[in-house]
Amino acid sequence: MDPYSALDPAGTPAALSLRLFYGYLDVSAVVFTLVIAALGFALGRPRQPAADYQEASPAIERSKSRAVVWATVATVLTLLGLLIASVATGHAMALLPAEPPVRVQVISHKWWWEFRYPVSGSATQFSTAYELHIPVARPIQLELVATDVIHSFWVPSLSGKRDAIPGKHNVLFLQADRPGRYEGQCAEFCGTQHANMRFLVVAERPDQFVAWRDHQLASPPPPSDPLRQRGLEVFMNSRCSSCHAIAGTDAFATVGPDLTHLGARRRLAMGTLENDSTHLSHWIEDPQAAKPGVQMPSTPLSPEDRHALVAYLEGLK
Amino acid sequence: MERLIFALFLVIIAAAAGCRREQRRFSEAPEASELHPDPLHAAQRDQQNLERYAKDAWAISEGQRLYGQMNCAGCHGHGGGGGMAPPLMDSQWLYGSGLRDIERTILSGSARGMPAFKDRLTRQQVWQLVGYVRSLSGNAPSSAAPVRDDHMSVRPPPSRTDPEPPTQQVD
Amino acid sequence: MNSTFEPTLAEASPAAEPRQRSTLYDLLATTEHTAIGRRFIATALGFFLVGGVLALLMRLQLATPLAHVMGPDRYNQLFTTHGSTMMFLFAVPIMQGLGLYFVPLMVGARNLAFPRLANFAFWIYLFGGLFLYIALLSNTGPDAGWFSYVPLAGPEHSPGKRVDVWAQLITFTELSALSVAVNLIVTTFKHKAPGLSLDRLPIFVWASLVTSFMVVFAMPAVIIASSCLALDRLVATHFFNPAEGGDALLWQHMFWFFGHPEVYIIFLPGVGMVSEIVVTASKRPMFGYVPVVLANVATAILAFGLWVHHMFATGLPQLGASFFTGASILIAIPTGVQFFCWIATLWGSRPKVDVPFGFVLAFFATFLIGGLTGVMLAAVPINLQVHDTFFVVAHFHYVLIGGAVFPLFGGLTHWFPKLTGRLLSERLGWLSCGLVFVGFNLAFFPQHLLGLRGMPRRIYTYLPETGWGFWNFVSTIGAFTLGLGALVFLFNAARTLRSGARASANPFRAYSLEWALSSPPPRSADRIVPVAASRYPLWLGELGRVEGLARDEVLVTRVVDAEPDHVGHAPTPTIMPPITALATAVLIVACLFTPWGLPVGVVLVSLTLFVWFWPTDREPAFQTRERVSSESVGKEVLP
Amino acid sequence: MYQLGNRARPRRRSRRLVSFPSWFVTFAVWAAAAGCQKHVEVAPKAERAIPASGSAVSARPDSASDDGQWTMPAKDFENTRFSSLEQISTGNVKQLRLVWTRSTGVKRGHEAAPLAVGDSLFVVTPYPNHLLAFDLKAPGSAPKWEYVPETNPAAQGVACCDVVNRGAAYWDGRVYFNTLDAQTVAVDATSGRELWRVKLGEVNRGETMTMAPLVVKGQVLVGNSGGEMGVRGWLTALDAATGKINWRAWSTGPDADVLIGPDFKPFYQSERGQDLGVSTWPVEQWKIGGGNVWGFVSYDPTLDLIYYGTANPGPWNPQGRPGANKWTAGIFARRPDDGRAVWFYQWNPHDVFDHDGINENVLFDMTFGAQQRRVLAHADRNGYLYILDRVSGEVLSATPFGPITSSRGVDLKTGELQLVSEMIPQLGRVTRNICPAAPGAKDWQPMAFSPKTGLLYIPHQNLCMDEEGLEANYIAGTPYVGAAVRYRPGPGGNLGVLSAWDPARAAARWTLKEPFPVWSGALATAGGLVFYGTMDGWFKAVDANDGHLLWKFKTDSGVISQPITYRGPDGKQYIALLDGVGGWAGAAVAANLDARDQSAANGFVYPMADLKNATKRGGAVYVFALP
Repeated sequence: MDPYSALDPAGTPAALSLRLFYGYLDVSAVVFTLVIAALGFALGRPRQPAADYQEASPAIERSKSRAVVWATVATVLTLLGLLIASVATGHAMALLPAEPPVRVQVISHKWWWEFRYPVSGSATQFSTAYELHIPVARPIQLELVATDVIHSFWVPSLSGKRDAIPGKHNVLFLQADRPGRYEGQCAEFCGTQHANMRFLVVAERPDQFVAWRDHQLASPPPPSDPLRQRGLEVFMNSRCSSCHAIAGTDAFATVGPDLTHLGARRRLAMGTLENDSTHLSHWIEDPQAAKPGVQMPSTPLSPEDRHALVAYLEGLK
Repeated sequence: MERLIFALFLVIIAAAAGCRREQRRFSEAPEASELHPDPLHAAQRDQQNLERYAKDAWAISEGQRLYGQMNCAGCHGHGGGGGMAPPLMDSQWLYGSGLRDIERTILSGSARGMPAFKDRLTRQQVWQLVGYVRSLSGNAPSSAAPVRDDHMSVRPPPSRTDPEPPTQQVD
Repeated sequence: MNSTFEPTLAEASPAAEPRQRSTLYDLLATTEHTAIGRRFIATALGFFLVGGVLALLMRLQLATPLAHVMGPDRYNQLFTTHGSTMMFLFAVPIMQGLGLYFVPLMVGARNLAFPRLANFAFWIYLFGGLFLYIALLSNTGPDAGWFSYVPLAGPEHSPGKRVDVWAQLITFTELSALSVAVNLIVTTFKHKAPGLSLDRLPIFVWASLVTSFMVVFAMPAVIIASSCLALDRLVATHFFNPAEGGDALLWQHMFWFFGHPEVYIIFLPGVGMVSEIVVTASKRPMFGYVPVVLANVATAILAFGLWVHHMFATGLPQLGASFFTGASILIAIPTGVQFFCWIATLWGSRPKVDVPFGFVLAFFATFLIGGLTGVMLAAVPINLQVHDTFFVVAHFHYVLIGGAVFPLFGGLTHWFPKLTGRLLSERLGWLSCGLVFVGFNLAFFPQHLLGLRGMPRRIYTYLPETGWGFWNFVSTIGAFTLGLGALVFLFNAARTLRSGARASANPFRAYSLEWALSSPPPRSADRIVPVAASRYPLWLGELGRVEGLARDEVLVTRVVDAEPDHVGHAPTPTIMPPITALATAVLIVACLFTPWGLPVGVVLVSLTLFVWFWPTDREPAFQTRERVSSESVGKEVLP
Repeated sequence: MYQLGNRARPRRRSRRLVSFPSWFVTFAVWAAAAGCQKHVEVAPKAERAIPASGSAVSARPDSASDDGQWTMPAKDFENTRFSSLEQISTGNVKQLRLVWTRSTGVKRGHEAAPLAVGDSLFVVTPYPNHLLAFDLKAPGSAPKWEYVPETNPAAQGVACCDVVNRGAAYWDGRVYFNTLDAQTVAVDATSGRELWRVKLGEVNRGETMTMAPLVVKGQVLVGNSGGEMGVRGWLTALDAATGKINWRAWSTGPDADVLIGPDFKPFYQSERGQDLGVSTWPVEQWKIGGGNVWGFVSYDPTLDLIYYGTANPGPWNPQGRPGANKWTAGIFARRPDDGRAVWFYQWNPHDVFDHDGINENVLFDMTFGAQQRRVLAHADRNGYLYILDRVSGEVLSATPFGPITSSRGVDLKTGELQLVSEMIPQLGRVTRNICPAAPGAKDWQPMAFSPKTGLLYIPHQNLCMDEEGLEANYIAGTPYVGAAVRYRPGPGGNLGVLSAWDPARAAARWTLKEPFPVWSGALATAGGLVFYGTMDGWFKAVDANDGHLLWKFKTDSGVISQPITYRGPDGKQYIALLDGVGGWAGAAVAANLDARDQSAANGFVYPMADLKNATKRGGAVYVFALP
């Protein structure tokens, strides 16, 4: 299974698109063969070499015209068929969803993805980054918000892309038919780090999803061991806390991703790095090395402090 | 003859390669020197960088971003007109108008309640902010000063603001 | 029979005197369309080379995952400059350059309608190109993509002058393109040789005529758009600021209203050349001349009705999207018709398979693929998946290189004798043709797959896990092969210029009027204006000639039937066009740095224009002279 | 299109009220019979225009029995700011002249009310919050003593709206007031000696105190400010003698913190439920949710309930905090003894315009519909004048007293404010012409209520705004607003209004337009006069019945303070007032801000650009009397 590919659909819209694509591909293959064959045939006809200009005989001309007219008619019909297929597929995709969808707000920043559950209502809301968890076989309604420039939300295995445009309210429906992890990324050029603006869609069984959500709502327990306590201090007293939030602490900043459950995420820096203490440590020390131009500044810390900080962050499961 | 002219143009272009206008420095080399600063070297570095950043369009725009993200705008106004804190777009500077003065104020705050950003920003970010703050009062080259952001327009563009001759305000 | 191939004007008019030392003044002031056209072509090829180098650098960076050839900032400047170069500094200018050179020859005109304007166009174009590359080398290259989407390209997210450079590059090149377009239109309409009525124009002339009209309609849109962008960036207007009532999508509409026709502006002259080469090679009249011409016109009209298929992902209403799907699919029909007519033309002939024809064959295979993927892109559901991925990159390279660059190489080979008076080496020609064809497919076919496997455009790096490494590596190899092929082609040209075999007037026994003149053609003043008796003047009927035109006179004919209308004075050389171009460049560039640039620049430009247009008694207004009348010409035409 | 007319339902009620004068009579008889000394019906005087006006108030003893002092900023627990001294009257006010004046030594916004106790006049200045005691027996002489508290200058940098103080309170020989750096101080009234000083908040987290304390049953009630800095609001009761904290009631968070217990009986369904102070916020946001208590506190001795408003939720940009955001922008009724909440009503659920609910609540009784009710009147920032049943918290009427585009009215069944959805600020888009603006149709500046005319005298402003929501980032000790705003004058072009409001008919009797917001409190006297000051430096006396200007005096600097009146040691009636322009509205001058930035001082500098020409910074006491 290829988590990046549109050729390996795991969701209804993607599957429909792919089916249509293969349809077009077959037609194209036939057309290509026919045209090239005709061309080859035309060239291959052994007649006297065309040294000089010659009038073709009216009869041949007439037959040629007939051929061209028919070919054109055939083209028109084929294209008509393709058009109908396309529009039909488009409608089939638009029909989703039948049941009330799970609504998630997707907020695109330079250069990271924020996901807010649920979109609204007085129910308690939480925010996470990089990982978009969804229940399988449920339509998901994503409300795409752009905070700076145009970004485009794309999960090849699940659905076509949809732009998040400043000043415009865009909605995208998703549905994962089978559990799994699907890679997503920003598809619209959005500046220096466009390349490293990935995210991960984790489709899980409804019960797992609910469990995950409740876990997200709960603040992680305050650090018990001295090392991680030190880590928390470092976090609060260094640059970290002026951009990042961690529930249960006094860090409420919203410039960077919410780190409340950082330890539980599969990758760092929008999928650029493995999520382990070594990478995290390097990332904190010099983010510009991994993501030149990223808005996160480097945070020089004494080795002990960085060790403590990393221990604390990695512990935020 | 034609060839000659084209050759000439090639030379012109090649000459341009020399100048490094608008090169973007994503991180300044010796960040670590903040831990064990060699004061002399640091001072020189700061002065040079301050001057460079104060005329660098990209650095200034990064400063503009930080001005919003670090809540400078909350006190000093989105356009630098002031609020809880003094204006930054006028000619009066309570704590000095020099690049180093502004840098110092941002780093260590003020007695009147401006928080110190020493621990919240890298030196580079502070330099970027200094550049932006200077641009608010028209004291940045108009080719580098910000024009407008994609938000509510609350003031004439800094790039079109006439420089305010700085004066020390006695308050 | 052979007689029909004897160039009937060549020996009558003195062959082009060997390059005599021309002073700098002659050089700048020239009104020879051949000189101007040659400069356009040479400059465009130069930019093609540079743009190609940029592409190779990018391919190096993408050859392997997490490569460190360059950083994102540099990469973004590179692909933006690459795109802008190929679109604005190569494709359009070279097609127009060929037009400037060949349209007058093919319609039997002595010169362009407005040779001075053409001269102006060249210098504006050159200055624009220089401007862009000076910027790139000084690290101020535009970095927001060749379609500079706002708000990324707006004042907040693109600080500094980088995007301003792009916006002004547009102004430069579009100014040039428009000047050439009106030139070609009027030349085609009013300076045709008597007898060469509209229905006798060579297909290439038709193509360049249609293209010129597209330029006239499409370019203003992008000039307005880029001006709005410049205003937003320089004086804080809010055209594209949603917060203050502007609209970010407005930019995309304005841009693509130009951007899509742009593709056909590049591709129609290409197919025009294909027709010329096919007819020449097959020694048969173009089958379905009228349908093919109509197909060109239809393409031009439809091209303006499908820009939205670049914007499906922005979230449009279903119905609107379907409409544009329909329009986009529709445009395949005229293209199909042309394909069928070419095949029909070749059918039953045994064409001489020379290098130009080789490029045409390459065109057939590749452009067909590009067209078919184009149809896929028109379908919303597929588009939403492959939009902004390498699939699209592959698609438009197949369309533009397959549909325009291959024919262009073919055309250049075909017309090389007429351009330089020498014959290209067949061997090297075939070598380059083969390298280019193989390299091209190796470079771009895998990109279809990469796109489908989720690789977005414009990323400067990717992770090993993605599994995109292999095909990217292949693609890079292909790219270099392609580059090699292009080098061989240019080497061939350069070598031929020195030591190529001298060409006769009509080495390929082609049919159209340019072949009636010696290679290279004589200076416009020395040319004899022919009188065409058929659509294939060198093949059918006697080639008449207009008598009694003084050296400094040009014949103006009627639009449709090309009957002589009156005689005009040929514009004399003047230094003013380059000077005006310089003033205009000052205006355009200075505006970026100070608002004073506008008033000062405007004054400069108007001054130069005053001098340029100041009436002199050397040039009396057009006058009709009874000596040349339709009758007198007609006598000579009629057998 | 402004919704100036009354909402349908309230008007019907008031008509009914008017149309049954008999009810008034029965009520009067009942009130008299009741004989409870708190409810002596004040016989309608001849000048009362509409005898049917159905209000009777908790009586001041008439001028004879009025002790002639002014011991708390609002004069009385009921917050009427009415004095029954009538020596200065409509007839003779023209001769009113300045007796003495003296600078306070501070040139920032003076929002405080002086206190007149015995033969001393107490004045608390803006930061650095000096307390001056003047000897009324020696007019114009230097202060008897000046108390200078130890304060942290950093407080100036985190005070949202100039470094103001809204006054002190006198009780039992002590003067109580708050310092900007979140301390409460008790000073001996005779010696000026500091009795105790307690630090109640963290300045470097943006916490300040500006409100005037109220002393109830031996407890000093104080609250904090800092709604623009993500400070969690509270009201605290301190032991008046020792300064030790008796209880603290938070405005957000779990019921335990908010002191919500079994006997919490809000009138409306929407206020009932477990820990609404947590569940109506995104995860943990209540910890920085605002709801500060910086307005005036009222007290009803008979019901033994205190009433106070809670301020806006933070940040301004509402998109970051979906939910009703309890218990911000509403009113609490609590037991003074232990702070137990009795009822709550939210003026602005999920407030989206920085419409704090802290405006003062004036207590009086009136016949409403069929029966006579104990009500409180509250002119909210959202532009509605509310009449609430102060026993139950039911909304009896809510009538616009200024131009409103942001809402359609208040549904009296659910108590819900009906917002106009198009007017809710959006992220990254400018919403235009929101009326009233963030400072509201009326801000903190307190109104007065005259039982003689039965009218409320509301000093307020006429502002609309454009707002764009921005991403708000929380950094402790820095602003937490997330909005760009600019204000402009509402319809009519005048920024300020003084309205005489007839609660019985739920309509304005008369209104006076002022070029600048009327940012000063109002004072009503039995002499049939209403006093107020303007920001361009006019101190005015108008006829309480028809608003005719009877007398005015030009002060050095603009007036944003609360005028008072008292009977001096010599038995004469005096009027006292502080000048000194400033406050949020006057920041342009007080802090010398730059009006080229339309967002300066959260948008308030822009419409006030002319103020710099109209007045200068200053700060002085003025005392007036008849010759």
